[in-house]
Amino acid sequence: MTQDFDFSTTLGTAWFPSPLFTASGCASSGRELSQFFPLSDIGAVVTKSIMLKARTGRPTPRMAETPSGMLNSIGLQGPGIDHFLANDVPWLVENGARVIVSIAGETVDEYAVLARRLRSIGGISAVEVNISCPNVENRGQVFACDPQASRAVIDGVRRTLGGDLPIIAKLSPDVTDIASIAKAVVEAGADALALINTLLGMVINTDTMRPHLGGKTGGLSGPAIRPVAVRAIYQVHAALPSVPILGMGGVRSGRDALEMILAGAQGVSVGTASFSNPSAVLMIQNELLGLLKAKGFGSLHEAVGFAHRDELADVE
Amino acid sequence: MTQDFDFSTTLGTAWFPSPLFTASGCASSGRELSQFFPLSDIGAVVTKSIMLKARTGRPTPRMAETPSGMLNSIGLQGPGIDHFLANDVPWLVENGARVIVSIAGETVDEYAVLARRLRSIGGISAVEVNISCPNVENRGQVFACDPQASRAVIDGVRRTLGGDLPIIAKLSPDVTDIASIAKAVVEAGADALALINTLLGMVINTDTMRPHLGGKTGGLSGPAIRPVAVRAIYQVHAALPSVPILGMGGVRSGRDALEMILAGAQGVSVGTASFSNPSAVLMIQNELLGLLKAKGFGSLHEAVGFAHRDELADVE
Amino acid sequence: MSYINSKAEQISSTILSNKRVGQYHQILLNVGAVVKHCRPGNFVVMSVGGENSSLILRRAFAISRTSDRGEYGGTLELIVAPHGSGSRWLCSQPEGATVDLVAPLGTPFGIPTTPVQALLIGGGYGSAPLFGLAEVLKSRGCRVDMILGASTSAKIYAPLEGKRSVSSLKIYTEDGSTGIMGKVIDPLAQLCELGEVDVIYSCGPMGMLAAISTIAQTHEVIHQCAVEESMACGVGICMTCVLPVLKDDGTISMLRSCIDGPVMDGARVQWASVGQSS
Amino acid sequence: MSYINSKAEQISSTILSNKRVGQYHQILLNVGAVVKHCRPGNFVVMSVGGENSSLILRRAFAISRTSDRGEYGGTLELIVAPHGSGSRWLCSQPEGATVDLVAPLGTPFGIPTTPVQALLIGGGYGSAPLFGLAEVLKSRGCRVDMILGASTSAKIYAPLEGKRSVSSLKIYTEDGSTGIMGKVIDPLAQLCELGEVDVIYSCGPMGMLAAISTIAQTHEVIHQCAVEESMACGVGICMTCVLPVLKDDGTISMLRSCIDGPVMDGARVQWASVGQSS
Ligand SMILES: Cc1cc2nc3c(=O)[nH]c(=O)nc-3n(C[C@H](O)[C@H](O)[C@H](O)COP(=O)(O)OP(=O)(O)OC[C@H]3O[C@@H](n4cnc5c(N)ncnc54)[C@H](O)[C@@H]3O)c2cc1C
Ligand SMILES: Cc1cc2nc3c(=O)[nH]c(=O)nc-3n(C[C@H](O)[C@H](O)[C@H](O)COP(=O)(O)OP(=O)(O)OC[C@H]3O[C@@H](n4cnc5c(N)ncnc54)[C@H](O)[C@@H]3O)c2cc1C
Ligand SMILES: Cc1cc2nc3c(=O)[nH]c(=O)nc-3n(C[C@H](O)[C@H](O)[C@H](O)COP(=O)(O)O)c2cc1C
Ligand SMILES: Cc1cc2nc3c(=O)[nH]c(=O)nc-3n(C[C@H](O)[C@H](O)[C@H](O)COP(=O)(O)O)c2cc1C
Ligand code: FES
Ligand code: FES
Repeated sequence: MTQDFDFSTTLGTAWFPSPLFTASGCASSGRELSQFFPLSDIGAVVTKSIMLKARTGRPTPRMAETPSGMLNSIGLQGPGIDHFLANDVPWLVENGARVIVSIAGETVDEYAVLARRLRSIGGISAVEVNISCPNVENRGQVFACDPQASRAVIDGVRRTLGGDLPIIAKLSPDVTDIASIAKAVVEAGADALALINTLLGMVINTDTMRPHLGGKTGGLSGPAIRPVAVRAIYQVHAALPSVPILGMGGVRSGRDALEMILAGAQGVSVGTASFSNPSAVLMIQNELLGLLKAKGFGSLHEAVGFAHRDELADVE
Repeated sequence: MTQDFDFSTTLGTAWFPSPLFTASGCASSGRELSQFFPLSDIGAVVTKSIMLKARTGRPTPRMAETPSGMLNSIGLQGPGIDHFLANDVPWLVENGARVIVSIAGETVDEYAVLARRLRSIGGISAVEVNISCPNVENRGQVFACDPQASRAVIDGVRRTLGGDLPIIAKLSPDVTDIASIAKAVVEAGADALALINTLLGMVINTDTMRPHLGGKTGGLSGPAIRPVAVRAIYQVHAALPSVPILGMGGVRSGRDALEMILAGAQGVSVGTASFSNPSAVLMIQNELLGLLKAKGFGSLHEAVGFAHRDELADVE
Repeated sequence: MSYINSKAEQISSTILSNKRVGQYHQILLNVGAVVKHCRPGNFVVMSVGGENSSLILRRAFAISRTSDRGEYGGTLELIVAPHGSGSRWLCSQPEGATVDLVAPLGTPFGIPTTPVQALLIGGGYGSAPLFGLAEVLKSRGCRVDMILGASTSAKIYAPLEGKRSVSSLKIYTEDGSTGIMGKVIDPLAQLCELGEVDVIYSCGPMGMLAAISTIAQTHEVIHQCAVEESMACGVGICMTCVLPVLKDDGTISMLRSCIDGPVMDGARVQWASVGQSS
Repeated sequence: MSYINSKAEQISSTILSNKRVGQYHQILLNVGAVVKHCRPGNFVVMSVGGENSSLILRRAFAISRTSDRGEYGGTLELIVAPHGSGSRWLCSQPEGATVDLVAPLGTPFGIPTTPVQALLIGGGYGSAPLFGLAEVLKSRGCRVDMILGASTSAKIYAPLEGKRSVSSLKIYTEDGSTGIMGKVIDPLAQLCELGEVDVIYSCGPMGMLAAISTIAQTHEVIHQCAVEESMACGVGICMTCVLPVLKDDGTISMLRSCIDGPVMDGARVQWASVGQSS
């Protein structure tokens, strides 16, 4: 793809030829997008968060469009880890995609059990741990909203997984202090951070005069949330400059991806933009490459966190 | 304005003929909008947050447009409470506007001092306490992000103010659990809640490759954040059904205002929409009135929280 | 590569004409070679609102008819109801405007290998894909009866040319402004009883499809219906458009109506639990 | 009622013509009676992007010229540089399109009560309001000299008709593609020294205005400049557009350039601290 320019990136020990990834839950199992571009052309496919058992998810309607954004309440519908590892991962590997498996659990233990299943699977580049799920053991509070619970999840995954596969902890922006959650999960053994998951939102249908979504609340994604994502990336990079960040939230152009890289992201996931443009990841990848070159960078690496260059302290 | 329909609302002991207000910081001192509609025609003018001393605010650029939203970092520029009470409030009162004074402090004490100044001022309907300011006594953490600090501020204001003027506590959405902050300030004496202030956001200027705003981070407002505002209103109304809520965040049509009312707001403030349409508050007021009547409500009151009608428990 | 979306292409398409027909807009699009893969029942998704649009999701529309002849090469036609912001934007686009299109998507109607008696039932703009279907069925020697319904006459879409491919056409309106006053399902049980229907093809509101399914099942008539669920992506990656469907192994699965539909076996869709979590 | 924005009205205005002139678009708008209150230096703000636009803020443009005669009644003209999404949208609007406008806004250039020697300096599209100003000054018996500058010839806006109201016109381009190679401030010190300038009126990039201010102050020449700060509202309610300005009482205030400007006294603007917190 490039000669003079080094576009590759790393998250922990995992190496990727490009920093552009799909976002979990926004590329299904990969097959669906492969008609639009070869999955091997992008950095990696992040699979939708998989749970231990098959799940039917939340009632419909599961989406609402909002100004420059959308709400979703899918509720982690999926076939369960065994079916997923038997069917989806092999297909991705055969098709030359680098694979990051996203896992989600309802208890600290469930995450560890999921991690154990991944230990022996070949062809996986990294594990993304989606901790933005309700913790059934703790009043349904979302793991990622509590530093202790977040730490416990990552700790369990780290121990079970052993030292090989990099762990990317995916954080929620719906917290008072995201940097403190970031610190907790890094201490517990996360090699990288994925920022950000969706914001909790809601739409009232003014015809029915009831919550529009079957699940009442949903996750807000898309360009509307980009300023929140950039802020989170910037803050966390300032607090933990050596921890690689996979940035996401409203990226739909090379300019947007560049914004995240300058803020401190080492990779960028594209979610909602793929819904409006199935080739979005590839298009953004090409645009970003062009922009980085035009700005005179010699490598992606040089641009990571460049917006912090005249600073010493944290942002508040 | 109406004959058969009761459009009036109350926040604590304060009565307003209409539920449509300006949002703090989005109508300056009121004079600027009075060319576009008589300020007495809307529910109330909420003044921009005033501090004890005059402040020059944050460096420019102070704004960045974002998809369906904007960031601002004004930094509470203003003339200080004395000048404000001598000049701006009398003008508003003379012009028939109902006035809600928004106050902001850097310490718990400063809020109380501001409240003392308001005690003897005639013509004020309520005090909005903007607690989304950095607490200089506590590492610059925003008051509204900490239940204890929030409680302390409202407690100080309540004691100093005495029992007459209703206190509206304005909360930040940048917290893990907004309902717990709401409970804390209501316990401390807040009569009503204003939801929501802006979300902390950031834009990197990809030309300069530095944070775009002079103040680096800014507050995200506008339609982009409406789903977050509706969710916050819905959650807090579910948790504290008897506490009046002044809703805001991205309202730019009667439909949007209705959404907030159905979610549980008793009044609606319009901020950013006034920048794109100086008569927005009046236009939205007319649209809302029409919608409520068309839906067969006999009063505004009947519609407040109507989206909760088939629920018993909290949302999570 | 996968079989999913295997014929789909993302193209920039020019609006060749945009005519009001009753309460709908008949929009003709230049789509080139893509037309070869379009079958009755397939749909397209389209970006709306132009360059700085706050409407970030694509809108889905059934392909009404296609043509690969004529001065423009491949064209396809949509019948669009101005419903909300996105469809109103599309209806307001002038001739010559370009739109970003992904087509063809979804499962088409299944075509019988032997001549059968087919009943096509359309509600509102749901009639759009039925005329193209009728042509195909007729060319296979089927008898094609059609019943269209809507609340009022302006919501009946029944183009003159289309009528040529059907043996009979009955129209029902709820207000009686055209045809018979009533609903499309009113005559259905009787037609099935008379043994005049081997297969029902339907497209329209979900309530109508559910009602048809019940009657079809009672009379053991095959029912292929094109469902319509809220869709964010149209290509199978978002999981918003799911419906509960009975699978061969007896389990109920939440299938994506964009790639496992829109045409589904009405007998398998669990109509009663559509929209509920299971 | 207040004096602020006291002439401003929010109107729906039709684009009467939209012509490319070099790198700019000359856009003529039908504004009716509003035109009576428009003075050189005033500006308008306009919604951009259409109905479902994600661009939620208005864009500000200086009023270039006005006319209350002719077949359309009141019209005003803007000179628009296609810069980002909003201005590009405006430049792409066809004749007959309507835009939502608030006008007139801001402080106009002050007109001397006695005939003076006025020097008008414009950078890029900053020349737009200067031709209207020149006409007014000329009608008051002033001598009007004009200097325009830009990086390159396509960015010089100098309409033929406009030239009639000025006694002299010098053009500077940085690449020398038109007029003299150099910047508008190059000849300024000398002109001031020769005593040929009583008042400078300027409009253009902030750097240019700052440089003119320094020279004007050295030579004690009055300098009225139209500043350009990032504006969210244009009507004084958002406090985003502030500049540090020295007040009569010796204090420095952050004044809103939309209502206390855009025309300001160059000697009072604290150019060195523009963009800094104080
Ligand atoms: C397979 C399929 C075929 C369709 N064929 C046609 C057709 O031929 N003619 C026609 O007029 N309409 C058709 N529709 C419905 C059409 O997609 C909606 O009317 C349209 O998306 C509404 O968009 P809007 O912006 O006007 O409305 P809004 O209500 O503002 O849309 C908001 C969001 O909800 C989604 N949405 C709203 N209504 C529907 C719906 N009924 N189905 C799916 N998503 C919806 C939109 O895509 C958008 O994301 C079809 C839908 C599907 C799923
Ligand atoms: C008083 C005044 C008079 C002006 N007169 C003219 C004129 O006659 N002709 C002309 O071409 N331009 C003029 N401008 C600049 C014009 O407003 C900007 O070019 C335009 O707002 C850019 O919008 P955009 O969407 O194209 O760019 P973007 O960069 O996408 O705009 C993003 C945001 O920043 C704001 N912004 C960006 N640049 C400027 C700027 N220079 N000034 C103020 N806000 C800005 C926009 O309003 C918008 O909110 C004037 C500006 C001011 C303040
Ligand atoms: C429909 C949908 C489904 C999602 N599913 C998941 C998921 O299963 N696991 C997860 O970690 N994030 C999930 N997300 C969040 C995205 O991965 C991403 O963090 C978020 O949408 C912000 O990025 P975007 O604005 O580019 O979409 C989902 C988002 C959407 C819109
Ligand atoms: C330019 C600007 C200035 C603001 N200043 C204040 C302020 O002084 N005090 C305050 O409590 N909120 C302030 N806000 C927040 C608004 O009052 C409101 O809570 C927020 O903008 C969400 O509403 P909106 O989307 O309608 O603007 C400000 C918002 C903006 C955009
Ligand atoms: S619409 Fe996205 S999966 Fe069907
Ligand atoms: S632009 Fe809003 S105050 Fe000047």
